Amino acid sequence: MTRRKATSGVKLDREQLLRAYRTMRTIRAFETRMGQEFEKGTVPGFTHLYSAQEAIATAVCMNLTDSDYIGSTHRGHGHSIAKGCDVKGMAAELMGKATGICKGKGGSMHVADLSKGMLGANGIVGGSAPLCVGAGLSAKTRNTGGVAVSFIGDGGSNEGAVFESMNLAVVLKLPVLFMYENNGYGEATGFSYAVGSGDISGRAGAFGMPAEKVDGTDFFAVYEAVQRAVERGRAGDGPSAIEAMTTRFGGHFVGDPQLYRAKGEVEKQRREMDCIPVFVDRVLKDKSVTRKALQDIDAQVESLIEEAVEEALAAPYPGPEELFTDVYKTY
Amino acid sequence: MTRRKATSGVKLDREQLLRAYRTMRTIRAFETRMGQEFEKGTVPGFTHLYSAQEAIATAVCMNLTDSDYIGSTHRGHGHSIAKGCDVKGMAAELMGKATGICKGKGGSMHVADLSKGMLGANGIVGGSAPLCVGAGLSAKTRNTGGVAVSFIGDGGSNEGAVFESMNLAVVLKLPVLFMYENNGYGEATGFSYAVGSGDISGRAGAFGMPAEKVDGTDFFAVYEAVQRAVERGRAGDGPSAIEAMTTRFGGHFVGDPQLYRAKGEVEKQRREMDCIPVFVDRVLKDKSVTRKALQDIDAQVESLIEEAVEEALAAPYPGPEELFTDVYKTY
Amino acid sequence: MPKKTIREVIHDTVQSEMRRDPTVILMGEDVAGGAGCSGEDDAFGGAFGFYKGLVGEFGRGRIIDTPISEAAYIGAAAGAAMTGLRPIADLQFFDFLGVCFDQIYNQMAKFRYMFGGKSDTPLVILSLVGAGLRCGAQHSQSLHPQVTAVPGLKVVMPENAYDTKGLLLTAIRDDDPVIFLLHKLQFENACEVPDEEYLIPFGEASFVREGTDVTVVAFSAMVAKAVAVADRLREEGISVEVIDPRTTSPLDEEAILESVEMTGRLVVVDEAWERCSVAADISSIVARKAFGALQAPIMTVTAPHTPAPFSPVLEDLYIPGEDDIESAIREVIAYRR
Amino acid sequence: MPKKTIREVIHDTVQSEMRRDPTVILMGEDVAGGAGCSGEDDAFGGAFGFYKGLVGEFGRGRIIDTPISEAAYIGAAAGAAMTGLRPIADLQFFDFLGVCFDQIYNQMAKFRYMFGGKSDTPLVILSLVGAGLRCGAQHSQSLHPQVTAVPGLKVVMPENAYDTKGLLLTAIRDDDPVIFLLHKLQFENACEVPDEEYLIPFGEASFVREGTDVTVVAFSAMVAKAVAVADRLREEGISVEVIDPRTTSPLDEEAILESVEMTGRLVVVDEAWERCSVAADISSIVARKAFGALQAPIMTVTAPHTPAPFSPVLEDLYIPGEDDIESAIREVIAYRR
Ligand SMILES: Cc1ncc(C[n+]2csc(CCOP(=O)(O)OP(=O)(O)O)c2C)c(N)n1
Ligand SMILES: Cc1ncc(C[n+]2csc(CCOP(=O)(O)OP(=O)(O)O)c2C)c(N)n1
Ligand SMILES: [Mg+2]
Ligand SMILES: [Mg+2]
Repeated sequence: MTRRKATSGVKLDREQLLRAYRTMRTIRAFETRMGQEFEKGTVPGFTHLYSAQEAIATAVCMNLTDSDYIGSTHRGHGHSIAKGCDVKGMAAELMGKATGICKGKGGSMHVADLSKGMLGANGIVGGSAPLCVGAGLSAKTRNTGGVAVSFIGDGGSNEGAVFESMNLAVVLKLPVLFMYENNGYGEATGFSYAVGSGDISGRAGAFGMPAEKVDGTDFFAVYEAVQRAVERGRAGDGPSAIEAMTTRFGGHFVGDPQLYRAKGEVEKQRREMDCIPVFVDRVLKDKSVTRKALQDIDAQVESLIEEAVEEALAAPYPGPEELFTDVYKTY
Repeated sequence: MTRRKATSGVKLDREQLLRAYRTMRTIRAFETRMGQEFEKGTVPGFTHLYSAQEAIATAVCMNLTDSDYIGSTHRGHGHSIAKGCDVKGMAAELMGKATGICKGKGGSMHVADLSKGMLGANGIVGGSAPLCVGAGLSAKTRNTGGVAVSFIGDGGSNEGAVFESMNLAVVLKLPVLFMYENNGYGEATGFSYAVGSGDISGRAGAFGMPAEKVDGTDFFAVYEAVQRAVERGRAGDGPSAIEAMTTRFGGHFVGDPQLYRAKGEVEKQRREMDCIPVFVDRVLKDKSVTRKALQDIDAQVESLIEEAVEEALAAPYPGPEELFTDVYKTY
Repeated sequence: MPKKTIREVIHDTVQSEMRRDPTVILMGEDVAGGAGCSGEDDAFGGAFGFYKGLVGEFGRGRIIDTPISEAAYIGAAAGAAMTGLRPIADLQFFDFLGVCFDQIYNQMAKFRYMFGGKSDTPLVILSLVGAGLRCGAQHSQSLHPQVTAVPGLKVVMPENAYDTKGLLLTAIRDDDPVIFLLHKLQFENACEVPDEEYLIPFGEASFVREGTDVTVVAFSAMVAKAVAVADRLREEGISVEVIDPRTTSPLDEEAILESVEMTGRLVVVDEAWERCSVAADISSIVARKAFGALQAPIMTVTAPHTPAPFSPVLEDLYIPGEDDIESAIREVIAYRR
Repeated sequence: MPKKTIREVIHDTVQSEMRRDPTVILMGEDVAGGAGCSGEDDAFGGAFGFYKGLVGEFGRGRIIDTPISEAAYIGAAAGAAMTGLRPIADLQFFDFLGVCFDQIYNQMAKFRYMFGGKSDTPLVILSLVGAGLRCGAQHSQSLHPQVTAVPGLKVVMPENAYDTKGLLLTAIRDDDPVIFLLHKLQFENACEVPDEEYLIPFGEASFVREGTDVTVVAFSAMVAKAVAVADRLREEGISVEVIDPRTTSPLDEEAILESVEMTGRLVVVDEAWERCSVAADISSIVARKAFGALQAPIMTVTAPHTPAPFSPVLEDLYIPGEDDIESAIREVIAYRR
């Protein structure tokens, strides 16, 4: 992918820019630290890190409020943080602690907070697209003006449930955004192999909705495209699709040796496709914010993550009775 | 739909034209009679008739041999007859008789004859698309030069398994034809409602394969398009899609009162969109065949169907031991 | 009291709940019908006419026809349920479970648990099970064990119009996903149904016949057969208790165990295939929890381990029949260690 | 004799069968890996490395990476099987059953029957079941009852490398669809495995321990736990027979019934949820067919009726453990009517 120039149509004020930066930095710091904790053995199971894709979740969720919805994937930490989930609760969740955002019962692949409109990470590829169609239907039926965003990977774009969902959203003219994050890989398979047409947004467009491709390393480009889509949704004009071109700095999961990537690929991408320095360069050049303001955020983020991890490590595991609760409301 | 002129690029010899006519007439006569038998109560269950769509199955299967495959739908009698399944065996099958093509164990929705490359009617909408991809993979792997054709309705075009199948066939570059029969209805729902984009072939094309739309009432138009697609497949150039615009002269099933169709719609379509008179006009005008030759076929078809029904009515039901056989080869 | 068919009860109950609660919606293939067509709206009212007329009253915004894409619309029902609606999703035949099963057992069933109790998913999937329509192997299945097994789901299998009303009201108002399964051969069955609202709680069996010699547990279309046999045997002096659990999940174990404690003999009837059926499940519960009371083998009467055959003569053999139930009862009655 | 892990056995067996029979192919997500990537081909060899190296030998024409679209490729495996190939389809986790179940129970399982015996569908779906990986509710399920129930499918659940080889050979050469389920925690387990070819027939249980006081039926990851308990109890003088049916369909009823006829006591262990489990199924068969021999309630030891929890402390409670098996055994041993 050739990197496109950051666009400049969007006017975000200083506070918004700092918020965007804080979110991206929080995600990056959270993921980096969780990768380390995983390697230390304090985070059990599988963990899929979002590093490299921060601009996308951040740009999407800055267009949303708590009464909008997102549905996420197995790689859901970034989406969750951007949508406002409590970072401490997330750290504890990943460690299976009672203080976790889901009481430790969900784990990395099931982080959720419905009060924030975060309908859950999802361990089933493509699994959340229908749910987001339903959330869009709910917003439309209850006339809340809300929209629903379904995050989908390039690999997940090939799942039947996702295709069906696009058609259903078009037919019912629902306020849904199909937000494809094309990081080039589904596990160890390249996007260019797995998507027969080589073009996710083109395929989405053929379902009957506006679809565009954007540079996913450019926060502003994503923000603008999402803004258009969300406005369409709120105005009752139906669904949209966006394909954001990005990469993945880590393996599919923590521990993946990534043999399928040429030597040096990740290093090169880290230099050229890191959305955070791209954002920083831009806002400093614009003089929109000061370096000092960004550094303050860096420090705050570091200490937040440190605190979150420490509290999570110290937190108790759920009691044995928790095994049997929350299966039903009544049974 | 505006009816397009019959095309004229295809050169079929007299024998082929008569074969096409015989097939179409056989399907029409079979369906008409089965509808009557159903109403008399001799055909149990649900029965979905193919009348109006004969040109499509016929044109497709005249491009195929026994080492090519087709996968069918709940509306499978026409495909079966066109692919060479024994009409007597089919009549007996629909009546649940021991002499049925599947020993009476399958019924209308499961007519199959693997020796003819007919992989089965299918009671699950969209269910046969993956099977056809597999048959195409088999042909390619075994290097037989064979192709596989998946018949799919306009309603069925919205099923996830169908979308996935198109992508998979493109990725593996398989000799598969996705043959969409757009008869305007999926049960009581109009195609223009259920297909969000209003364009099945355009959507198929966006999966990365050649896709065209043809007049499904014009045998020659379908024949030509299929010929191109089958040649592509045999040449190793991968899958194709065709959307044939057609109609349905009967209800979704025998007995459907069709309230969803305006009064007079079917009558008008019978006058204007009947593929059999369209074919006859054309071949008589061309002087390719004589009216007498067609009339001979009519008579032969009538007596074949009469015989098939009589034999089927007289045939025995399967013995009770048949309940337990054919579950496994060995168990 | 007015007599109503199950079909009418479904219609009236969905209608009254939609009037009462604006968050109740109905979605599925042809639940109205006629969309994008030249003829009448409300052309189908569901594949079996359950919902005929509702689109006229509630409009297409609440009676929602969907394309043929079960994973999407069943999943959308779940997504809508998480976010403030109470959808009823019509799945024409439960045989189609296979194209949307992920949304059922991996998604809706697990949300409450995975999310630490912080979500409700109030939706009803209404569908049909069973054989007898002469439709062949893909339209004649009894796949209720597949969902009864799944924690987080509730499974309702009413046998008559009265129970259907009370259970459907409970289902629509329940905050967990409910699989509501009617039998394909039964929805024209009628009985007296009060006009007033009444809710039947889940997990409460109905004692359809009281008896002391043998307990027969049967549900859905099997209840009527069990009752017919019970009534016949009563004339011979064999006293058969017939229990209809009405919901397979939750299951009223207590009722079954109590009855077996008294009769010492159990026959379980289930139209599902024998392996891993609800019949096997109930049998196993009793063999564990009421063993001391058992005086005879526990008989299960189920469909055989074969796909459903098309041919009527074979299908009639395939479906558990009164004769099968009767001989099972006779066998446990005659049993002496 | 060489020791091999289950992972190695899978690799070697698939390799030798692919050498022997050119119609055997392997397909699934990342069964090779690296397609469309800048790095190595053969990057994954399956999500768990089972097939590492095979793409080098057989090429991408026979080791086929698929997009993430299980309905399409599992169905394609069935279509290929109907038409002359013998595919092995890798489904990374059997938890993903829900997105391709239709192709399994409505399609491949029923073809032979629906088509009047006139088709073979020789394919193997190889997948992983079970909890213990700390992956939460959607990646920890034991969904084998869902397929054991289905006529037309065979279901294999080996517990060790030796059995895996013999059963996988049988599976690949079988003309019916076979669901071959390994346990997620077990594929690094090693034991002695002969280099020569040997086939283990389906439906033949293995007597892992002989004993006379109580019969324990366990399969997959539960066998090792049952054996550990049996060996411990033997020291106390309690003689436990441990039977591993190895295939849940067909099931070696005879072995189980014979053993219970002798011991009079049965405990069935299954990692599936309790409702409609294979444990319940086996219990019900015995309660019907060996009732006269039973001297105690039939105990089932299963996962509870809850989704699998993520937190390790809860997951350890969720999975049936040795202590659960032991107390079930003690309960039936102590039982007096
Ligand atoms: C239905 C299903 N199939 C397969 C998997 C295994 N799996 C987990 S993540 C993944 C790759 C997803 O790729 P993509 O959608 O591009 O997301 P990314 O990992 O790049 O964020 C696969 C195959 C799954 N979890 N669910
Ligand atoms: C998975 C599935 N969903 C729903 C049905 C019920 N059903 C049978 S045929 C049909 C309509 C199919 O429409 P279309 O594909 O256009 O085929 P046509 O009937 O026009 O030939 C439906 C909804 C089914 N059999 N399978
Ligand atoms: Mg990706
Ligand atoms: Mg149609």
